[in-house]
Amino acid sequence: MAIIVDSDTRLVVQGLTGREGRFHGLRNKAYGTNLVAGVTPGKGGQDVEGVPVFNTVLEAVEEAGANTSLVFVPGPYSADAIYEAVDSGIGTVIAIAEHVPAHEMLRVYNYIQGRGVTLIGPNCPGVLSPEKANVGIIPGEIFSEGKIGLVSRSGTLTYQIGHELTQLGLGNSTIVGIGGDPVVGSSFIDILQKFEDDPETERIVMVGEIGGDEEEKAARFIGAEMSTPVFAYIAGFTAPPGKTMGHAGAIISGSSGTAEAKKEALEAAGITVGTTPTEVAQLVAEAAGVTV
Amino acid sequence: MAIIVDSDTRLVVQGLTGREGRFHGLRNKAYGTNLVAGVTPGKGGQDVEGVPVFNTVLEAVEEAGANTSLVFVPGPYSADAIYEAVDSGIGTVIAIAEHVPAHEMLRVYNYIQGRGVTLIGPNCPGVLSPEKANVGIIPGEIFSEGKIGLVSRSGTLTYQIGHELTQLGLGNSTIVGIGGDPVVGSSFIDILQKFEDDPETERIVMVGEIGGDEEEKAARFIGAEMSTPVFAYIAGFTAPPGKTMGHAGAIISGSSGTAEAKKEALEAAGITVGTTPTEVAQLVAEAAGVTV
Amino acid sequence: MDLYEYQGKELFKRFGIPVSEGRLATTPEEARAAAEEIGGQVVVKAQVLTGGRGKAGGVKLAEDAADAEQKAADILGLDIRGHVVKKIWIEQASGIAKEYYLSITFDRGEKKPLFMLTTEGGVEIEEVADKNPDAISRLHVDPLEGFQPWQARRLIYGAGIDDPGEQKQILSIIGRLYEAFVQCDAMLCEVNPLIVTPGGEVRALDSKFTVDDNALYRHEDIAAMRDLDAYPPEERVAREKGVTYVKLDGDVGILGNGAGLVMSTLDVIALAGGRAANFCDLGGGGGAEGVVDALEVIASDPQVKSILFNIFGGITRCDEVARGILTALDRMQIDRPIVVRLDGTNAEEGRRLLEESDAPIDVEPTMLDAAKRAVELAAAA
Amino acid sequence: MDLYEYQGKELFKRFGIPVSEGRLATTPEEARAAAEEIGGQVVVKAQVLTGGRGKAGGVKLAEDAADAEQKAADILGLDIRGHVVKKIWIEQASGIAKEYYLSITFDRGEKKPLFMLTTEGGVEIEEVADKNPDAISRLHVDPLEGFQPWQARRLIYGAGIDDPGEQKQILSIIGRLYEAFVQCDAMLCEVNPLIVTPGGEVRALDSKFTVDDNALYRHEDIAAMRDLDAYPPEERVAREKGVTYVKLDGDVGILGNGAGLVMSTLDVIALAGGRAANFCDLGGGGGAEGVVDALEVIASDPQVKSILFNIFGGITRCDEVARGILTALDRMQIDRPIVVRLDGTNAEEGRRLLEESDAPIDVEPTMLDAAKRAVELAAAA
Repeated sequence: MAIIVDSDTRLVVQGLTGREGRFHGLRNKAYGTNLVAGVTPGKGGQDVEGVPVFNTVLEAVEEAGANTSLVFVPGPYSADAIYEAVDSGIGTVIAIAEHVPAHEMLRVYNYIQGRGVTLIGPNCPGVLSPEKANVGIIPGEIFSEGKIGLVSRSGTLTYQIGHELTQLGLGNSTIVGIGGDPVVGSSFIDILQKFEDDPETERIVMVGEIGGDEEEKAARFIGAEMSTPVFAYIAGFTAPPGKTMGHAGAIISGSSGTAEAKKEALEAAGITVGTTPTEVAQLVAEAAGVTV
Repeated sequence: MAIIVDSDTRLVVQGLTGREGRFHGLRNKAYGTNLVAGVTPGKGGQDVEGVPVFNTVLEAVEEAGANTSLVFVPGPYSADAIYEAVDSGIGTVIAIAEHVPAHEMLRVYNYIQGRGVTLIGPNCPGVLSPEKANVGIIPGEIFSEGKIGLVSRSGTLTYQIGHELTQLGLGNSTIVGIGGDPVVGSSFIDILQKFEDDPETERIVMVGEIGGDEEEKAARFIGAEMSTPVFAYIAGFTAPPGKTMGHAGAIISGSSGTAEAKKEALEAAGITVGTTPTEVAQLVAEAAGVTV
Repeated sequence: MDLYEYQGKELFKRFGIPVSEGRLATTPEEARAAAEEIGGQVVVKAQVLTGGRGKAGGVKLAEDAADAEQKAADILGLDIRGHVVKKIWIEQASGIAKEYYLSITFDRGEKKPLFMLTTEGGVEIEEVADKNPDAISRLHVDPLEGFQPWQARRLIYGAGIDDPGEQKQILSIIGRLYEAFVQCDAMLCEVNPLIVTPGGEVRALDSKFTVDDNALYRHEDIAAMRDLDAYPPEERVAREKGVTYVKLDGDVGILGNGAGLVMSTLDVIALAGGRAANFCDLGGGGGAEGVVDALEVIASDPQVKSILFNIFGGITRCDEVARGILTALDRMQIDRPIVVRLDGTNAEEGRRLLEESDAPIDVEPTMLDAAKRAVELAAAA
Repeated sequence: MDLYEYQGKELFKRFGIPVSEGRLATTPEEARAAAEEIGGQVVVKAQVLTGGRGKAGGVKLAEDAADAEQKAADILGLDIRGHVVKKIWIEQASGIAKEYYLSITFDRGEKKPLFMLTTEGGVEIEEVADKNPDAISRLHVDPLEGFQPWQARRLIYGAGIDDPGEQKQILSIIGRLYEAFVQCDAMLCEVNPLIVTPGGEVRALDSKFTVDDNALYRHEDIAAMRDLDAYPPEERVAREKGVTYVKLDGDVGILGNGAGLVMSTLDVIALAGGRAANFCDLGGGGGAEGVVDALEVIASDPQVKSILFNIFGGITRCDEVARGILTALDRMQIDRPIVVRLDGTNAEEGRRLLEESDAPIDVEPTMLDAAKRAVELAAAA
């Protein structure tokens, strides 16, 4: 088992003929993901190394049986692409681009509620279920199959922690980058719930950062609703207030969104928080009975 | 049992201090409906014959326990009032006013989908469950308690048919006027489903009219999903195309929306259609074993 | 409320949808002047709130200003499906390479706006829907999502429009049409044909634009476009008096309370072998003044041979209606027989009032009886 | 992007939210001229992108134009929390009977806009939230429902504003603020204080307005409001080169790929006993040119005593980064020690390239080792 993407994934890449869409779409295919179609308006009928390209997502659904979309179009066009995917009956949408206007994501987010859609991103590295499917830009070679769920607001930090886990001999069920924007389709809680429901996931590492209160909410959720053990790492203890730290969502406003507050909330809910990426990996390994 | 309104109804009237709101609100109260509050912005703290008036629906919910709203504000303000009721946690909203802009109702309708709200109207006479509760402008004295469900797009035509039933000794579980506008909160199908689920309703009379294709859809629904017998009457066999017959929704556009087409669809689904209000009442009576 | 072609095009223009240059005229002389201003070939088009003007000779090409004057003279005064042509639109003639169809309507069934686009334009959409339904690209718009470019793309690809230049122009036109539809509270915005010129330019050559009456209060400019002359005289009077009235072609005048009941009354009249002269709904009021006003409108139709009141009292009180009838008969001379059926709130009192008066009124016990009597009386007149 | 008070007020005005008359000035002479034009008492207000200007002496009442010139001279050049005052806003003085607070923000938790209204205005909202949370009337707006008048009513009644004249004005202001918020792609629109004059007029006396950087591409007018002078010089250079850079106050220059990893690196530097001089994210690119640009920005900060590269290759290839570092060192003189940690895609090749070069670069095996080394080197410098 795994969550969000797996061997049943039939992937369409919106923007497959673009430079990045092509590069990563084909990388995902090379990883073993079942890439069934691409969509680029005006390029219907073409193909990208044998993968058929359609003008609309509806055609990709009807003619190629796509059930998951990787949205690889630039930020200003991403909301339109997400709406198209959702309204064409795609149940899982993973949006990579950064610079999606926040108000557009606000409407997209509220629009998809109650429609049975899983949206990951935007501004995220994607989702990888090792040995099953890789949808997005996560470098698959760092990760191996295993029983640790990994969910993160950040990309390379996830790779760092995954790398440390791999070095300790621990693999992952699924790695989910939820994205660093103020409004993303899936929150920590959404993903934690999926891991909780996944029998193969035995432990979870949650990688947070400053800004917002998703980590605090997740802490309460974990304390109240979850039985799978969760370990956490938070980045940004030394970040100054009022400055956007790379991610549009990573900003301490007034006294809210600090790493310290998140750590306290997590620890209050009984969650072990590692001080460095190395430490969190070691804590997980110890709990898993691996000699560090 | 009954549907939509009953003895558990705790009614708030939005616009209770207006001329019509007061008249009908108090009439509903006199009928025995549990009128717990009124709402008129700026008149919070006043009362209407002992019924407390609040500035907002939220106060009526929190302080008076209202669970059903009767919206008695003019058409241009009705959508705002419906949104307020829904967002304040009111689960049943009955909107009487005519002249609500259709685009506003379009957005309201789509907004409330999936929120567990029952909206009746606008431009409708309301809902009456004889001996239990009367919410709207239906004259309660015409109807008696019984086992016939009655659902209609029209007001006085409903009274006419109810009157004929009463004269034949047949009472009603609930009478629902869904309204004659192009977009109303509940369709025939929504109400038919509720009657189907109501153990007390043994037969149903559906009163349609020209325009739209709700009757055709209802016919398919009845044929496929319902076990409770349905009888129908359709008004407007002699209406000319392209003319609005009183109700904003009652218009034959091109070849669609004719009474003939609706009658055919209903009969094709095995539903008995009466030619006149009198005849439909007689058909129901015969089926119920009452000597006509 | 339906708009004339030229009014719809004015709105199109306001929202950036390309239309041809044109002028309104009401006389052949104005038509000539308009054609001179525009220059070159022009099309003279009857402005009527009905279809079928092409077949009726209401649209003609004119070579020059003098020809336009002549063509205008031919068209002005034409009767097109009961509408007399009083206004004409003089428009720069367009070369036409292709005729498409584009519309957005209010889909009551789905409760969503519905776009339709087809390359088979220039004929009625119902005809295309009958003969070649697959040629129509349809798409519902979720009003909460609003217009998004992908919708236009799906429509365009679905219709098989593959010229990139056309695609680009139509993509923009579809977005603007949605904006016009929402911002004008329209129930229908139809462009038929949407033409492609030999030079590849896309333009709206006709317009059909219907605006929600219930929203006119917030569109003063559009409300001012209403042309009372376009309606039959009785409907005009009714509108002024605030009575809901539709002229029909029979001889039994009908007056009832509630749209459904009145429609049902028309049907029962037909079952009784007669034909209704009108639809007239007193509405929720039914006070004496309302009855007087409505009766005045109905009596103003010379075709009416008998008058039927069908009232089911609820909020409306039957005694009030009876008083209204008697007041009206006091105030005006009505030389046609009146049949009254009263039921519901205070019906007995109402019937008593009518029966005790000297007025020549037939009071019947049921809707069916009353309908039969009114038909008999009309036939006997 | 944060706007100055006067820019936010310009937007308020555009959306019909009442503000006082004012003029911008950058010298005492301009302030005098502005005060003369406005007439009467004026307020001279420092324009800085930070709070606390009142306590810092950045807001002063002037009796007349001469006084305004004097007060402007006092305020211009003030250092308010690290921001030097270069612009002042000269505004007609207002009589203040009441001070309210109104804002709409982007609530990331609820994923809905959040309105806040309280009669306890004029102080920071955090203070009210701490001391008297019940005084704040809050309401989330569903972005699909959009603004509806009931929302304004609930806010107003919830805040306990009971004067009908104020209610009416604030009802309108709330609707317009929502419009400004949505149409400008704002993340925050705050009016504090929203004053009521002794005559009962409601007006925005201050503005705090933050616009989503990701949406500036469609707001050219707002994008043009950006004042590069308001940022530290290194950030200005970084912005020009398209590098994500935030100046901090330590001495270890940091360069990494990915916002989360860079933040984590800053933390690890602190754990190692050092302080980072900056946040700098190479982003997904990390080609040679990007590395050169970023290194140039970091080296331009004289406080930097050592430089740490922390790279986890994914899409970014470590050998590319190594080549970038070597190219940069070729092109410019960097006299501070460099520590590099490479992992992930092509890390071995990258490490080999660095180790084989003559460049004075310290290659460390792990993030922790690299951080410790960079801190040591900075301390030793």
